[in-house]
Amino acid sequence: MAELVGLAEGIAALVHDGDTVSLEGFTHLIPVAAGHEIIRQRRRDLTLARMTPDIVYDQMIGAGCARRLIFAWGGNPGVGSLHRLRDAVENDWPAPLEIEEHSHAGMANRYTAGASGLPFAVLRGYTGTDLVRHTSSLATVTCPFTGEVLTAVPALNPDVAVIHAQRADRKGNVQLWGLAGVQKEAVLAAKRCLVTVEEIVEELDARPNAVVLPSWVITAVAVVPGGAKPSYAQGYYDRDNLYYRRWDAISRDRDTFTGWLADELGS
Amino acid sequence: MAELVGLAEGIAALVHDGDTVSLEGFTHLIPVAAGHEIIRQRRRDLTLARMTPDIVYDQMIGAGCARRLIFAWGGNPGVGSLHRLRDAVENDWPAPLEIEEHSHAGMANRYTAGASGLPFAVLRGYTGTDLVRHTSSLATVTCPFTGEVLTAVPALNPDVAVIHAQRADRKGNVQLWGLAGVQKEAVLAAKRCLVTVEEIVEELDARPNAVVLPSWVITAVAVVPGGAKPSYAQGYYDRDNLYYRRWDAISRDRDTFTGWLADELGS
Amino acid sequence: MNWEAEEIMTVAAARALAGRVACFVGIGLPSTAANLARRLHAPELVLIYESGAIGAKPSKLPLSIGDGELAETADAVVSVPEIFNYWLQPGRIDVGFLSAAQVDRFGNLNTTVIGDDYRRPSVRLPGAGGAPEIAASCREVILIVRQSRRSFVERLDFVTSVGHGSGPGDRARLGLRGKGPVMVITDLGVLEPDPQTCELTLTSVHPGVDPETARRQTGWPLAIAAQVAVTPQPTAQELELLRDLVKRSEV
Amino acid sequence: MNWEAEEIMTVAAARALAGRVACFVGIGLPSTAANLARRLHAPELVLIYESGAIGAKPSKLPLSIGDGELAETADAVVSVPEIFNYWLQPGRIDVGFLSAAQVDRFGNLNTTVIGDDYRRPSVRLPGAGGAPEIAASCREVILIVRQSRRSFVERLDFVTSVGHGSGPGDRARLGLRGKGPVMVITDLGVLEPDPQTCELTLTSVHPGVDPETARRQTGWPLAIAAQVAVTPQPTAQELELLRDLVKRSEV
Repeated sequence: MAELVGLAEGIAALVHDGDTVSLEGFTHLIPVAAGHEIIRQRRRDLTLARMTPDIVYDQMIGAGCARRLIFAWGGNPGVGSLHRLRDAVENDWPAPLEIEEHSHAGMANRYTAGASGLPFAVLRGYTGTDLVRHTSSLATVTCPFTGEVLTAVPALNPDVAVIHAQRADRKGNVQLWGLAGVQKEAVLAAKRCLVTVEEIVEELDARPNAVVLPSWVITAVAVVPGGAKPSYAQGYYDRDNLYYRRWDAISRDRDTFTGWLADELGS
Repeated sequence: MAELVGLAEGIAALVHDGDTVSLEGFTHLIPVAAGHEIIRQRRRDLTLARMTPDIVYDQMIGAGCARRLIFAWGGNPGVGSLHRLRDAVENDWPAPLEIEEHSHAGMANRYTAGASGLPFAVLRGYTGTDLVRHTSSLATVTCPFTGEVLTAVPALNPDVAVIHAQRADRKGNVQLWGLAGVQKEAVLAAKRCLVTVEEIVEELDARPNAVVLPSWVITAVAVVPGGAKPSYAQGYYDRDNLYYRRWDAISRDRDTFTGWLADELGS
Repeated sequence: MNWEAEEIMTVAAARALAGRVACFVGIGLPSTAANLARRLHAPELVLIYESGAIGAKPSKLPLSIGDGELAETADAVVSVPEIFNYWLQPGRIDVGFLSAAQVDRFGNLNTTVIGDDYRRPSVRLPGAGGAPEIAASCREVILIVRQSRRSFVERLDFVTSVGHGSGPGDRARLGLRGKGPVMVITDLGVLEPDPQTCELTLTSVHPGVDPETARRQTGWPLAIAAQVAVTPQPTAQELELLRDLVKRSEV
Repeated sequence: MNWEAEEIMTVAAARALAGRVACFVGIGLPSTAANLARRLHAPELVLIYESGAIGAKPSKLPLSIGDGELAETADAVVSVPEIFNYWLQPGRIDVGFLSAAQVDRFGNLNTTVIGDDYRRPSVRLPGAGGAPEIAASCREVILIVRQSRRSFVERLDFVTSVGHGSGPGDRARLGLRGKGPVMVITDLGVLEPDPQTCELTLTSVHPGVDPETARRQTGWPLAIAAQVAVTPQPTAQELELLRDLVKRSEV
């Protein structure tokens, strides 16, 4: 059953140096506050996994939390590059960053296999691309009925999944709605998980397109209002598109970035 | 885009002798009226696929529509045997019935593979059971990353899927809610599909746990109020549990059954 | 209070759910026992039905595995592929509850056919349903089967679901990750697999049942534990709640 | 009315969607063009975003692929695994819209790295995202790329998504089931694969553009069709709707 914790306490208990960590959220409900707490607690040598690393991963990479990145698309959505990610890959700053690169379809299926207790998933993908030459976690598998050769990707089972949701009840059942991304799969694939929520409510009344994750598959819940900003939480607040543009300027230069890090996160 | 049709017209256009047909519905929203229309139109040599053949398949088998049954659990839920199914398997009455037998997990994954455009699906299942000796559509596949041997099932892509849903809008977008079973997968796996609905509404307002199947993946929609009786349509009517008990008596005896067939379906 | 054999069987099964978090429930006696447990000692027990209802809290016994009240009262409702792939298969569920037409000494189950010829059986049973994967993947399995020479057989006519296979180590060899059957609850008593041999052994009898009666109702030479316990009498509360549940559920 | 190169490029792309049912939309110009098409000649066009929105009808251009309005206006919202597995992979979607940093003469795309060394690139680009499978599985693909010697290259630094591979028959050999790129819309004109060789050939230019200009802006010896058409001028309605859309979408 999920335990109700403070954010700092939850990160301290669940995220350890060297872990494989997935902070998931496909544009919507990105667990930004949790990422900032990981920076504040100076976690190191993390393998960061995520379909769409965006500015919170840019910040974590720039802050030196990550040794490795498993991803499919690393950009500032609608704006451009992630400059800290680029600086790490292109110039090893602040530290070298290994990358393991997939497509969205591949990452989604890796989590799905992980959530399903299977060692791999099968898809039509990657064929003919240079990803096949550079990504070691790809293979082929032959259909035993038709002989057709398909692509196989290994299950992704993070040590910790961190997601943000609209709300939970007192028992720790979590509810999120709107674009639900791959969060259910990330949580079910992970060994342990932390969910930050906008609020705790007495009753999770039904919502359209809602996903409910029952308390007994969740390790800890922390109440963090606004925990997805500058991304959005449907029904709570909108995406702060201006911030995504501002991040481009902050992150472009190492000194501006380190100033931001000191000012905003005391890191 | 889905065409709005009458039930008789829809069955005549979409279901042909010799087809593989899936009337899906996991206890809830069983397309009974459509099954009865298939009996009335005297379709023959059908391969009937379904996870849980219940009384409508018992009726179709007793009426001589089926040559073959692909299934996982064939009973009268909460009551007992399907006597027409048993009579066909045990005594070839009214005609021999080939069976291809799976587990629920296997059937669900066969539809999922079909819906996903893959030739097969991988699961942990069947190992050590006698299904492996008797069901030819089973194989193994080896994980290219771990060497683990898993079970493979071939995709199931019916010629026609028939489902019942609560409602559709005028464009033919279909909405169903409550226990949604494997209906989305059956529709997306099938070459063509017919959806019977309780009603057409102007606007599909959001419902909790709703599945929406957009018009452009549906061949035809027919308005058939009560089309799932004696099963139930959440929000419209309850399951007629008594009818399931009565079916036990009707179906136990060939003469009672043929009388029922003549009286109820003029067949 | 007086009670029937089926009642003590259900009460014993409900008691066996103490301390469990999540239970994968088949229809019939397993569902009755799980719902009774929720009303007794396990109000937080998570009932999972293969129709896709997770955390269902029905007010009466569902007649079918997919009754409307299951979805209406569930914490979450998911598709049938999801319930098998995301919830059952990875081994998240503590206990699976199964019944069968035939069980053998290693707790293997037959729900497929009676008779020697699969293609032309003397009795065609409903088939596998969710059972093979429930038996494979739940952390533990509890069986509820009425005990007789017809149901407790020397050799299954068909192995639908694997218990302990042909004995120790067999589940591991087959890659089955749950522990398999830990208990068979019958109308006569309780059998448990011997820790060394995996063979089902009579470890308790219900009040008034002689171990020799259980042996006579078993199609193989039944092992009987050195110390056979006696099932505690059903309490008045247990019987009242059970009878109320059954009464409210009548069609 | 006067117009900018980017405007005619977007208008040409919107026009190319005539007669399509469902379109898998990437963010940026493809999204602008698809939303413009919905306001012009294709009000029923089904926009599918990889974030899980099927049939989205945004009132302004989403800045990201997962803006809230996409879910709020969609016919159906599904998970990200489902959008790729159930909707994209089986080839249900008529047309996929893609852009890239580099394109070669066979319409193959690079969105991964610039530079010879993948491990130490001179420019690290965002990466594959949904593109490889959009390029593989949509029935047809339309590319929108600004034309220059930097983007239209003799040899890609990295093949992120396959167009026509190394030429005729290559897609079939690779098991890619969609037709691949049928059109590349640039700020100078439109290129289409030659039916025999699959090589991208300039088949039309935008008003005022000389085919030789297009050739100079291409990193390989660009094939030019015997008859080069001229893109019809953007109409006042097209431009007004486009400008209104862009204006309403400013942050």
